[in-house]
Amino acid sequence: MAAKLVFLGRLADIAGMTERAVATGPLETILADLPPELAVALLGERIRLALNGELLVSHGGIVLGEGDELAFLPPVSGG
Amino acid sequence: MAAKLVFLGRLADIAGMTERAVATGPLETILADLPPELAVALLGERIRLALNGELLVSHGGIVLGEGDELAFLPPVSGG
Amino acid sequence: MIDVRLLTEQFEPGQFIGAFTAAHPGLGGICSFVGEVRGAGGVEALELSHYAPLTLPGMAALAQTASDRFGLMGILILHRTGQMAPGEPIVCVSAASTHRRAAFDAVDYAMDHLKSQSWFWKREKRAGQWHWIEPRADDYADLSRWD
Amino acid sequence: MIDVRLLTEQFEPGQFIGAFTAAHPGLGGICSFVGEVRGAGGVEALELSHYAPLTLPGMAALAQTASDRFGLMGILILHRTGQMAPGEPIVCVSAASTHRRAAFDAVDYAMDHLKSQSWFWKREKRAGQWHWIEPRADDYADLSRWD
Repeated sequence: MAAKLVFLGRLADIAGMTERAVATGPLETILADLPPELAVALLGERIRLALNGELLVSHGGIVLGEGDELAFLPPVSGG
Repeated sequence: MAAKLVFLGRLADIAGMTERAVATGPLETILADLPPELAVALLGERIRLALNGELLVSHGGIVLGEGDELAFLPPVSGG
Repeated sequence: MIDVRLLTEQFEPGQFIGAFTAAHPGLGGICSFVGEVRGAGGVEALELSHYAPLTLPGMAALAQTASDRFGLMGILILHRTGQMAPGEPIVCVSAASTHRRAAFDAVDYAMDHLKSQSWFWKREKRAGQWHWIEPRADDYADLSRWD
Repeated sequence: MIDVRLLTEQFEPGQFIGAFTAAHPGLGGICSFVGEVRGAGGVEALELSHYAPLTLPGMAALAQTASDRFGLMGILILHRTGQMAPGEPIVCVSAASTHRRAAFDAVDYAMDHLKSQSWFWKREKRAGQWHWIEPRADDYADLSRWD
């Protein structure tokens, strides 16, 4: 009954951690339980999402199930 | 009372040697003493000349003095 | 041969390039680029974080695309992660080809895509403080050359 | 640092590139190209002859021109002469720069000019017979890119 959020780049600074276990369920519900500053940052226009290692094209209607890993990816700064 | 001719690339094959001591004097006189096949090859349109390590812009009126080195340079095949 | 690696420790590019070269008998030429951490602007350290499920597959896909596009005999892509000091190598790309131009273009292409499209996040330490690095406009301009 | 050498014996490019890299602390990147003798077409050996009073000064002038044109920190140009077997390195060019693009362009530029304008004459041995190699039209086309 747990899923995982992963925070990359500056999002890890805002979260104060690189990943966080969360209850399963709709993403909106999960975000509502986070500190508001972090939730706002995660919903930023330039943040991309990857669910279980696959980039998401649409960010709507995401529901996390048992063992799912959702990564929040800010713009990359390159190699 | 000797100068030197240097033959590069295929000209060395035609000459049968890479360099040859010659008497000083006008180039025409020197060439006239060489085997005709070699003289013709040395006068080829695409052959450039270098006198004592300096490329010659004009091929007319060359007179070799004591210790001069005249090199015959066919088109390079590159590095 | 396609050889793509994320390295967590300092590495010697010449060792990898030497082995990569030896693995391709009959090549005409090999072009290599090595990028080092720059110390300009008072940078004391650089840290690269990545997201494992995307980063290495992304680099492997880039290597395959470059290999196909330029008809390479092989391509090597090495990238550091973690914390580095100025002067340490951070990236190494080598391409082996029967044609010089293809080797050059492949490394150029791979570097442009690594710089702008790979899943790395960089921060640098200046005066004891860490600062995240934003993408540079130049990187996008470089990338558009290949469209 | 400008380092230009004609080498009469087989060499290990990585050793020269490693020393060249170490000589330029603070570089952003280093681009290198190594060309090897190809064995395609039944080539058993390759021989490069040169004319000492022109060849090395010509390479040194090319290195200086490339260094100035692309604003390099340093450039290394190594070229073999004499007889070589397929697989042996024949040429090695490295450019060190604070900018990746400059390093790439400088090596590309130097290779194009070495291939078409340097004072080398090549012959290759096939089936026991030596054959002189004429300039390739491609080399001139490559060169015209820089005009």
